[in-house]
This record gives sequence, C-alpha cells and structure tokens, in this order.
Amino acid sequence: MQPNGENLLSATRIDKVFPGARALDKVDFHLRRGEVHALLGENGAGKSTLVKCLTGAYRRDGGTILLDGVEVDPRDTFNAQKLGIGTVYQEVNLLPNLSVAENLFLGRQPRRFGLVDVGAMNRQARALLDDYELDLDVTRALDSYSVAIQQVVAIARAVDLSGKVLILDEPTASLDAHEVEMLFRIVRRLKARGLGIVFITHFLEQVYEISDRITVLRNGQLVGTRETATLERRDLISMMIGRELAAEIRSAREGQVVAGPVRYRFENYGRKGHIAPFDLDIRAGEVVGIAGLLGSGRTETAEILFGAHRADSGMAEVDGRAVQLSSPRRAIAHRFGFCPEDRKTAGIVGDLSVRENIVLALQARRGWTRPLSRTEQNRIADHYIRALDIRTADREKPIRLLSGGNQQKAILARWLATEPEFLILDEPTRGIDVGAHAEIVRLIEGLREKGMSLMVISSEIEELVAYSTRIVVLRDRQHVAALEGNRITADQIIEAIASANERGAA
Amino acid sequence: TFGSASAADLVVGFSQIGSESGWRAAETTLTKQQAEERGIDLKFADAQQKQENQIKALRSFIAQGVNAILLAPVVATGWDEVLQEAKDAEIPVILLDRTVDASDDLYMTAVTSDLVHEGNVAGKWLADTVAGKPCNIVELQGTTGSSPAIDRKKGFEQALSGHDNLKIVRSQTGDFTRTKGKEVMESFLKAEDGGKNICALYAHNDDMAVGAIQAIKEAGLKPGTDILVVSIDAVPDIFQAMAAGEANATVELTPNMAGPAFDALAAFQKDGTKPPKWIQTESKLYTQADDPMKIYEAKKGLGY
Amino acid sequence: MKPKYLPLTATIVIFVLSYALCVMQYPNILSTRVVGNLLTDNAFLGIAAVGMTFVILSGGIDLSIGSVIAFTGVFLAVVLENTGIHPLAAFALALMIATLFGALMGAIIHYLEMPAFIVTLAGMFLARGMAFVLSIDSIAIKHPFYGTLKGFYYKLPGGGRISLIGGLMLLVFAIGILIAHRTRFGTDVYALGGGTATAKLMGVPVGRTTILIYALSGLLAGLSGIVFSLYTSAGYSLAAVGVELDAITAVVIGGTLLTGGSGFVAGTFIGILIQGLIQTYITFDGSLSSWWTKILIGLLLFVFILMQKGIVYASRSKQRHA
Amino acid sequence: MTAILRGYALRLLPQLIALAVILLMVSLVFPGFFRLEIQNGRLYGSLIDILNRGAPVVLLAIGMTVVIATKGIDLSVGAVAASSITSGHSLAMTLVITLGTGLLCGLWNGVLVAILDIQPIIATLVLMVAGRGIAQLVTEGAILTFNDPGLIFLGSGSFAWLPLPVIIWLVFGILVALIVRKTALGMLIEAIGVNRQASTLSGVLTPVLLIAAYMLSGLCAAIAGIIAAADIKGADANNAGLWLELDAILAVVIGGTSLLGGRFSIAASVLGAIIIQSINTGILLSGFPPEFNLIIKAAIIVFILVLQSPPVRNAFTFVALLRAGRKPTEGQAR
Ligand SMILES: Nc1ncnc2c1ncn2[C@@H]1O[C@H](COP(=O)(O)OP(=O)(O)OP(=O)(O)O)[C@@H](O)[C@H]1O
Ligand SMILES: Nc1ncnc2c1ncn2[C@@H]1O[C@H](COP(=O)(O)OP(=O)(O)OP(=O)(O)O)[C@@H](O)[C@H]1O
Ligand SMILES: [Mg+2]
Ligand SMILES: [Mg+2]
Repeated sequence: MQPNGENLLSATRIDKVFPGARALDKVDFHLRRGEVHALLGENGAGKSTLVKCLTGAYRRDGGTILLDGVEVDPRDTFNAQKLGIGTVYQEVNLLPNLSVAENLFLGRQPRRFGLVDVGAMNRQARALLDDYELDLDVTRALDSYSVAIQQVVAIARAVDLSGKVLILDEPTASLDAHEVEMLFRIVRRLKARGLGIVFITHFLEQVYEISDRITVLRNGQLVGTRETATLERRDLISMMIGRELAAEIRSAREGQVVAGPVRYRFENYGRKGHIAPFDLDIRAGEVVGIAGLLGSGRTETAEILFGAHRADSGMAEVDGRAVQLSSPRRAIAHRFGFCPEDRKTAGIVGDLSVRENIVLALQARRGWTRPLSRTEQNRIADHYIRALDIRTADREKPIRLLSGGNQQKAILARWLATEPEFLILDEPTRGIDVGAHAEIVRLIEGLREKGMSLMVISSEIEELVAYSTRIVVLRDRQHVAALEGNRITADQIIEAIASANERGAA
Repeated sequence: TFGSASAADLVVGFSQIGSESGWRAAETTLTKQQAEERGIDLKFADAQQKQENQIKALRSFIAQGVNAILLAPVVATGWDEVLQEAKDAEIPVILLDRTVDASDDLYMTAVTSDLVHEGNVAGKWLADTVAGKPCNIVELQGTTGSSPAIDRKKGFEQALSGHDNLKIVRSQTGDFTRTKGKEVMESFLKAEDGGKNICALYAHNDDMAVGAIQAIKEAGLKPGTDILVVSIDAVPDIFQAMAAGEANATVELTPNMAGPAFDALAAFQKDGTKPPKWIQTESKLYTQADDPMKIYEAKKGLGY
Repeated sequence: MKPKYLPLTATIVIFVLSYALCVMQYPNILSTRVVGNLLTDNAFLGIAAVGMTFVILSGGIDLSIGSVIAFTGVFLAVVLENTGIHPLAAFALALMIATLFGALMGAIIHYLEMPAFIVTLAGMFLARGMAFVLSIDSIAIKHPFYGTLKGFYYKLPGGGRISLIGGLMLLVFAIGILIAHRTRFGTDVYALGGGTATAKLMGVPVGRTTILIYALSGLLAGLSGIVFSLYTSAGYSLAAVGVELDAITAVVIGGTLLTGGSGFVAGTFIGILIQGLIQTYITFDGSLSSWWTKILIGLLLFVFILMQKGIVYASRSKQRHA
Repeated sequence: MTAILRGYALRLLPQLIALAVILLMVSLVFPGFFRLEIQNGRLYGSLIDILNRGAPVVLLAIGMTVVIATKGIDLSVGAVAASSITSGHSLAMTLVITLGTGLLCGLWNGVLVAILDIQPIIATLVLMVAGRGIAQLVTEGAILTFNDPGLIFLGSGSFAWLPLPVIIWLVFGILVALIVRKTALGMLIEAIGVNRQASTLSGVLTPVLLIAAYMLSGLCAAIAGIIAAADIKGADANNAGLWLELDAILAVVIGGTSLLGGRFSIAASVLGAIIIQSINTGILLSGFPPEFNLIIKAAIIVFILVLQSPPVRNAFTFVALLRAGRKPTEGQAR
C-alpha cells in the first residue's frame, strides 16, 4: 500500500433528490491517487447515484467536486470523459448496433483529413483488446458477442478513457473468475500508474482482494471511510446494513436431502444451435444447481425448459405425463416459474409500479377476465415487499426507479406470488447486497424444504454448493457432468468445468 | 372509315390528376370509353394529385414513344420544361379540363371549360334570381390553392360586382368533399343566426353542396327555398336534389373532354389540320326547370 | 459477408432483377432517356430522403419534409417575384430558414422530450400553413437564372441527359454516405439509434446531435425544395404532399430499420430507384387503374419487409449453427 | 372511491384546462358559441356540433389509444374507415360486412405486428397505402349514395336530445374503458407496451392481446367509417378518413398517452379528440380566411403539446405535490 495521501478526486456534501426519494444526503467521498477505493452499501444505498453525480450523468442538487484540487462541474458524461474520468455504468452496457471498434472509440475516433480513419481505428481497437486476451473481429456488431465479452469491452473502453479516474460500477457481476482475475491485473497496473479507481461490487472477497480503502453508504448517507486492511469483514457488514448479520452467509448444507418423487423429466431435450440434447430429472424438494462458464449454455438450458425457446428434439414429462412446453404460458400452466438473468430487458416492466410488476405473472395466469382486486393486489405486493425487504418508497413507484438489486427482488416476488412448483432462477443473486444475498439463499432453502423443485443458475460456485442438492455442469452448450451428494464441493465443480476445457474465445 | 383505321395504331398516353372525386372518375371512365370506341391504345397514369408524378409520367410517355399525350394538369405552373421535351420528340400534347401557364406553342390544343366562366354563370344566375333583393351569400370554396377554387371564386365575384344587393358574408374551404361541405355549412348556419341571415349558398362543386343541403335540413330550414343553392359540376346526385327541390341550379362541367380531344387528334393525324388552341366545352346551366330526374337517369351510369 | 450488409445486398439484387424483368417486357426502359429521367425526376425525393435516412437512423422520424419543400418553393417564388434579389441569395436564405426550422424541431424533441413523430407532425402543419399564408396561388418563377441552371446538363448518348438536379442528388448521396460512415457525427447518429440513454452515458452529445440531425434534415428538405422549384419553375403551396411517406418508403425499402441504428444511406438510393422503376413500369404498362397503383405499392412494401425479415432471420439461424 | 375519482380528475386536468381555454377563446371570437336550443327533437348548437363532428376522430382515437399503449401505432385507420363501404344490402348486412371488414383489417395488422414481428409503423403503412386503393377498387372511385333510412338514422338521427353519433361514441368509449379497466386487460396491455419480452416471459398472451388491440382499432375505424358515410348519405372512398389517422394520433398524444407505450387513458384521448375538433370548429366559426386554418391549428396544438411535455409537466406535478403536501395514500383509504 503506497497511496501518497493526496486526494485526486474530492466530492463534498453531494446531494441528490429524486421525486419521492432522497438518494444522496450530503455525502463526502475522497479518492486518492493510486488507490482502489471500494464503494459499498446495500441495494439502493445510493452508490450508482453517487457515481452518476460524479460523472455528470445526473445533475447533482448540491455539493462540490474537486479534481486535482481544481473545482470541476462535469455537465455531462462527455465532459467527464474529457476530464479523464472513465466509467463503466451498472446495467447500461454499450451500443449493440455499433461495431466493437466504434464502441471503443465512440466520440474520439482517430481522424485523418477530418474524416474518421476506420483502418486506424480498427487497428487500435485490436491492440487495445490484446490486453484483455480477447481476439475479436472488431468490425462486427457488438451484439454478436456474449454479455461477458460486451462487459469486457465496456471495461476496456472505460480504462482507455480514464486519464485520472476509473469508475467501475459492478463490473464483475457477469464475469467469471478468470475474467475477474484479468480485470484485477489491469486495475493493479493502472493503480501503479497513479490512477484513482472507484470499485463498486457486492462480492466482499473481491473487495478485500483489490481495494485499499472502503467507503460505505447507507440510505443515501455516508457511514464512513476505512482502510481495508484494518476493517474486519464482520464490521464492514454491520456498517453496510446497520446491524449485525444474524448468521454467516455460507453455512454448509444442514441435514440430508429429502428426495421426493421425480416430478419433471426431460429426455433428449435440446435445440439446435442453442443447447445440445440432454436428459434431466428433477425431483420434488430438490435444488438443481447449474454450473459452467459464461456462454456454456446455462441460460439456454433454462430458457428451453421454460418454453422461451421451443425445443426441437426430445420430450418433457410432468408427473409422468408428456407435456408440450412450447411457450412460457404453457410452462406457467404447469406451474413453472422463471427469473431471467437480464432483468432490464427480460425482467422488469419499467414504467409499471412495483405492485403491478409483482402481480403480473399471477394475473397473466388467471387470465384477463379474472382481475385481481386492487385490495388483493395491494396485499400481495405489501407481503412480498416486506418478506423480501424490497426498498421502495411505496408500492406505486415505477419499478425502473428502484435500484438494480431491488428490481431483482421484485421479480423474484413476481414468481413467488404465483406459488410455482418448479422455479428456475437465472443468477438470482447477481447485483444483490450481502444481506439480501443471505436472505435469498435462505429463501431457496426454505422453498426446497416446502417441497418445491428448483433450478438455480449461478456463477458463484460457493453459493451453488450451499444450496444445491445436485449440480449439473455445462460446457460448450452440453451437459457434461452431474454431481450429487458429497461430491458437491467447489473443487469438484471447478474440476468438472475445467477438465479438458479450453474456452474458445470467438 | 379511313380515320379510325389509322387511329387503330395510335398509342396515346393519358396523365390523369387522380381519383379524388366522382367527377374525375367519370372523366377517366369516359376517356377510356372514347379511346376504346376509336380503337386507340390508351396508356393511363394516375398522378395521385401530385404534379411530380405527372411530370414523371409525361417523361415516361416520351421515352416510350407514344403518338400523343393527354394531360389533365393538376396545377397551371411548371410545365414548360417537360412540354418542351415532348415538343422536341414531336409528340403532340392536348390539355384536358385545365390549362397551363406556358407558351401555347408547347401544346397542340386545350380542351377545357372556362373555370372563371363557370363561376360567372353561377353568379349571373343568382343575381338574376334574387333580382335586386338584398341577399347574403355563403361560399364553400374548393381545396385551398387549387385552380378551380381560385377561378370559380373569381368568376363568381365578377358576376356579383355591380350588384350591391349581393354580399358574400362567409367563405371557407370545404375541400371539395361532402363531409367538409356539411361540417362547414353547419358552422355557417350557427354563425349567421341559425341561417336566418343566409339567402344563398354557392358551392365550388356539387359534392360540397350535397353535404351542405343536409346541414341546412338538419338546421330546420328548407334548402332550395329558405336558402338558394347553386353549385358547379352537374354530377348525378345534385339532380336528385334538384328534383326534390333542395337545390336550385348547377353549372355543368362535362366529363367528356377526351371526345373532342380525340377528334382533334384524328383530324391532325389525317391531314395535319391544326385545331384551335382552345376548344372550350360548354358550361351549361341546369335549373329545376330542366327535368332533373331525366338527366339524373342519363348520367347515373357514367361512373360519377 | 457481414450480416449487416445482407439487407442492402438483397435490395440491390432485387433492383437489378426487377430492372431486368422490366427491360424484357419494355426494352425502352433500358434507354438512357429512362435512366436520365429516373435521376432527374427523383432528384428532389432523393435529396430529401438522405435527410430522412439520418433521422431514421437516429431512431426518429421527420414528417415535415414535404411541407418544407412546398414552403421553400413558395418562398422562392414570392421572393423572386416581389424583390430584385438574385436567386442564389434567395437560395441561401431559403436554406437558412429550412435549417433553422429543422434545428428548432430537433431542439423541441430533445429539450422537451417530445416524440419526433408528434413534433414533426406539428412542423408539417406549420410549414404548410406558412406556405398558404405566403400565397395560395401557384406562382411561376420566370427568373432567367432558372433557365441558365436548367441549361446545365450532360447529354448521354441516346437522348438521355443527366440534369443539374440529377447530378446534385448523386452528389448529396455521396456526401451523405461520407458523413454517415466517415465522421464522428455519423457514428453518433447510429449511436442514438442504438439507444439514447446508453449513448448519453457513453458521452455522445445527445442534444447537439439531435438538433444537428433535424437541422440536416431541414437543410436537405430546403435543398430539395430548391430542386423542386427548379424542376417545376414554380412555387405552389399544395406541392409535394406526402413526400415524407415516399421518402420513408424509400428508406425502408433500402434496408434501414425504422427503429434506428441500422441501415445505409446507399440503401436509400436503391430504394429511390426501385420506387422510380415501379412508377415507370406502371406508366409504360398504362392499363392499371389508379387504385391499382396504390394497392401495388402497398403490396410491394409488404413483400420487401417480409423479405428483409426473412434475410435477417436466416442469417441469425446460420450464425447460430456456425 | 372519492380518492379514485380525484385521481382521475387530476389525470385529466391538463386536458380539461386546455379544452376550457380553447372554448373560451372561441366564444370570444364568436359570442353565440355556448348557445344551445332544442330543434327537431334534439339539442342544437355549436357545442353539439363539436361532439357530433368529433365522432370519427373520437372513435379512431379510442382504438388508437389501445394500440399506442402496446407501443404500436396504426396508420391504416383512415384507409380502413374509407373501406367500410358496402351498398345494396340490408342495414344489418351492411353493418356486419362493414364491421367485419374493419376487424379483418385489424387482424391483418395485428398478425404482421404480433406474429411476423414487423414494426407497427411499417406494418400499418402497408394497409394505409393499399387500403384506400382497395376501397376505390370496390367503389370504382365514385361516391355511392344510399337511401337506407336505418343507415341514415345512424348518421343524423338523434336519441335523448343528442345526435346518434355522439351516443355511439359515448357508449362505445365507456364500454371499451370499462372492459379495459374492470378486467385485467388494461394492465396487461400496458405491460406489453412497456416491455414485451418481459411480459411474454411472465406468461402474458402477448400475440393474442396485440392482435386484439389492432382488431379493436380496426373495429373503431369501421364504426367511424359508417358514421362518416351515414352522415353524408354516401360512401366516399376517395376522401373518407383522409389524414384522420394523424388527427387520431394527435388526439392520443394530447391525451397524454406516450407514443412509447405503457400507461394510457381512454377518457383522456377522447378529450384530446374533442380538443382537436373544438379547434377545427372554432376556426370555422371565427370567419378567418381558410389559408390561415392550418397555421392556427398548428400553433394551438404546438402550444398544448409543449404544456404536455415531460419537463413542463414535471414542473406542474411538483407544484401540485407541494400543494397536496402528502403522498397519495388512496390504497389505505379503502
Ligand atoms: N431516476 C430515479 N428516480 C427516482 N429515484 C431513483 C432514480 N434512480 C435511483 N433512484 C432511487 O435512489 C436510490 C439509490 O439508488 P442507486 O441506484 O444509487 O442504488 P445502488 O446503491 O446503486 O443500489 P444497487 O446495489 O442495487 O445497484 C434508490 O432508492 C432508488 O430507488
Ligand atoms: N464464445 C462465444 N462467442 C460469441 N458468443 C458467445 C460465445 N459463447 C456464448 N455466446 C453467446 O452468449 C450468449 C450467452 O450464452 P448462454 O446464455 O447460453 O450462456 P450462460 O452460460 O448462461 O452465460 P451467462 O452466465 O452469461 O448467462 C448466447 O446467446 C451465445 O450466443
Ligand atoms: Mg447500483
Ligand atoms: Mg446465463
């Protein structure tokens, strides 16, 4: 640790008020030269808002910002970029319709005779991505690449833009361990170069691995800033949630698995180009964890089971009877539920209220002729807002105004409200804070104990180990292994994923 | 005969304005009929009210090498260049139903009625009918900016000048349509004390008059008696109204412009007879005295 | 081939094929006269459609261009009739007004967060209304300079000619292509089409770009109005009704997505040619009733959309299999 | 209940104010504007004219609202209104054929949008271009005059002192609003409009609802077509519904429904349509020369839209919230 103590970026008494919510309340934040500064807090604490105020994406309502001791007032993100602040925002990625190179150099394309020099731009883009061990066709549209690759490109852009400050808002949420490692290497290098780096995440290990100092926000207020080395994890968590966390998050699985009868059977189930045909049995009271690298076909597996994509081979049985799962509706009729991983495009219905988002699936299943009364809707919504601790001013707030993690919880509530018998969760804990994280893990356990069948996709292997009764490992869009009983350990899973694995980075 | 035999090889292009009204549909039908009778191969192009489409069509006709072109121009200006091209290609052009603002050696002849004259006939009839009594007139104009709207207004006003007893109290556009004619008439009636102030209605076409007649009836007045109705075109429906005593007079605009045009063309093909520069069709005035029902029956089948 | 070029390629292939079909039936369609006419007759539409392409690429729409064309024409006619101003000065003035008008619409769209559809719809009423107020008559433009301008053309063998305005359209397309693909502004336009919120966070000056896009569309509509006034030697407030729809159709046929973010200026050129070809064919045939023209154009639009859907779908599934 | 009513009034407040201001302005240039009297067994006066003349746009706006709520747009309504043309059949037959045509057109649009996944603006552009052509093909471009008393009654009859077209749109509008709001349809449609993918994944029958929305719009267009035809006792394929789609879209936007889909209000759209008609009628009554029609209309509409725009609106709501001094709690009130 060698931060030279000098403040690179100083924000004092930052205020931000949204209609109906005070997101930031006189928050101070100081970033030193050559440090990695973790910004932590629960969902909705105001982390993303603070970042956006710093980069001019939001107009702050009060407070001053000093960069290198000089007062600055970035009017917009372009302005911030010019000042040397590069940012990866939460949720928002890049422009899917532009090429990789254009995304990297948007607004600063190399020019010759006043015209964009496309050749030079593509060359520079390739050189830039070399650092990230990505060998892409940079002239292709960004949306022909996976979410993970897009995220890396976003990071590469931000890093390249950050002359002085690099801000990363949950950059690792959709990265695997290998990619996180790579990112950290780059962060350390930038740090050595004297940049200040702001790092937001809900993964505490990563915080301890990379950060020098930690600033914690709670309910829009500053709780405090500490040296990472001297802050106990336990203390950090109570700083974040304002109380002691009842139990350590990753308790080992207690008790023996109650193996009910096989309820769902898929045979030779698959879809060309999406996922190779696989066999899968799921019992009542079972949690099937799906492990695999990014792009290994986990989401595709979930989507095909739920009928979001039609299977083109094999057959499905529910309780011994053959069924057609050709659409989500059909699947829902058989009491399936599915929390998609991409909550912005496939999950939330942004302009509708939290209440409507929660009752949506239930109402859809009842059909339009049997509306839930307003009283009933309020009851359901209030119940889950309390049960899942969804932080919202009131249930009529449009869901898009909630913080990322709270949106995720509302979607979970949407499915729980339908009382499903088979629930598929794709990355349910992504972007969720420690407290809520533990709650969701507990919830999964509880649902299983009630006899529900679950399938959970997660990139956090520890977490999978915690609640899965069986683990299916995917590689290259194939189901390659299944682990059961005491074979469910992190090491075994990693070995199954890694064996004979070389990930073909496009 | 000899004339029609040579006409059999004739290819004639016809650039029609569009199909915006019953009258125009009738003109199209009659033109096609006339061509068929004479064994002329008619190339028909509908411009959908757009001059640019008409210019395009004319250019295509020229490129195709037709023997003659009929043009019903949507607007008077802007034809010099393309007419010059036709002239260079030695293709005679005959204007139908409206004229253009171009030097008259660019086309062979124009078969039109005189739009100003039509308005004039209507105005004269009204002046004669009220015979010196004071009379407030409301006017339903055609589509704002279209040449019939401008000219029929002009002609009508000319006929009125010198008759101080006749006064146009309100004038609005009814877009040549029945719906707007009715809507605008309704507001005229409201604005002029329930129609008690209005003695006559002048509509730039019959369709608007037909709509307005309904509005007058719904206001509890008798069209044709309480409010005189005079309009232009002589489409079948106005004769029905006249038979019922609800309309008083209409000025005919014949849809058969092609007949005289083809005749002139045949004469020119046969021995090079140059027709006069303007073949004016008759602007005949019909009133309730002209056995409207009979005319209605005669006109019914013409595709109005 | 990259999937993004597929719709454009398909459009070109279809154009060539249908041209060949037309020529088989009416050999005259191959004549330089028809080719020259295709350029001259569609010059004003093409120029306006370039502006429309930028607007649509950015995810917007501009319904006002037909009215702006009419307004420019009337404005020129009135100015040239009533004052001694040289046409070139009048052109500059008209272009300035049209550009400002577009910029104003862009500013309203951006700052008041109103949908482009509505803002430009109001703009369409307003521009046409201003034309009416200037003059409801069609006014002939008799200035000798117009004659001079019309005298410039390049004679092709076989009687056809590339007129000044036809050449101008080609030039506008060339510049349009350059702007779209070789300037930062061009990329910013595509970026807006990809998502305004994201573009904003990535540092695209959204406000400035939006205003510039509509100003460009206004400028080109103004230029198109000048071309139209050259074409007809007149100004008329009822002129160019519905040109915006023709332009949109050309843009769509050219393979640009109405949702924005994907497409080519060059595609629009092909779209213009295809529309022109259809019209030429219908005139050559000369037996189709007026209403059939509308039905046919509607049908063709439908077929084109279906085809593009098909191509995109096929290329997606191929990509997956690969 | 009163809280809900108050919420409703608050939602419609901008439209109501705009309407009041316009009516006042008209009455300034035309003093007899508010006069109503009974004639021929029905109310008679300029206000009634507005309601009566507004019928086609109101009807189109009702369907358009639902379509726009699904993030769609229906450009074909004018052409569909024009194609609702039949003659020489009995009244019942005419109605069946006409309404059937409207539904069929809606089905076509809906299938293009929902199944073939074509952008609504283009999908409906096809019918907008071709539809009028088909209508003209049927009528051969002529105005078909009819004398069926039943049909004429639809256009100019009256009931309970109101012209029948007014009754028709009132009843139809209330019916649609009830169906949409008393069932879950409204919410499901809004969900589709905001995020179609998420709605489908939540089990909403997206394609069916989308098609239904376009069919409703087609039905509205057909009814509007019937009224327009009955009004002039003739079917005019050339001019019926010309540019009406734009007025309908404007009405919806003036009513405050976003073109991006989502939240909608039928009542507000109806008010929007009435506002547009008031402007039209006002211009006619004012006696200005017709060349000023467009510019007056455009200026007023721009003014209303600017007042409606999110930034200006937000400023208003902010003030309103300050006044109310507390958060809405109607939920608990019950
Ligand atoms: N545009 C907005 N309008 C209204 N309220 C907002 C808006 N954006 C954020 N908020 C509110 O501000 C608070 C802070 O949100 P923010 O996104 O900063 O949280 P966060 O700390 O990043 O949470 P997460 O870890 O879930 O991403 C939340 O209560 C949220 O509901
Ligand atoms: N190597 C690759 N190159 C390009 N695209 C890829 C690659 N691998 C996967 N993809 C794309 O990325 C998307 C993600 O794949 P999928 O959803 O099956 O993976 P996953 O294991 O669920 O990963 P994630 O954790 O990101 O959801 C797929 O649509 C696939 O087409
Ligand atoms: Mg956040
Ligand atoms: Mg996944």
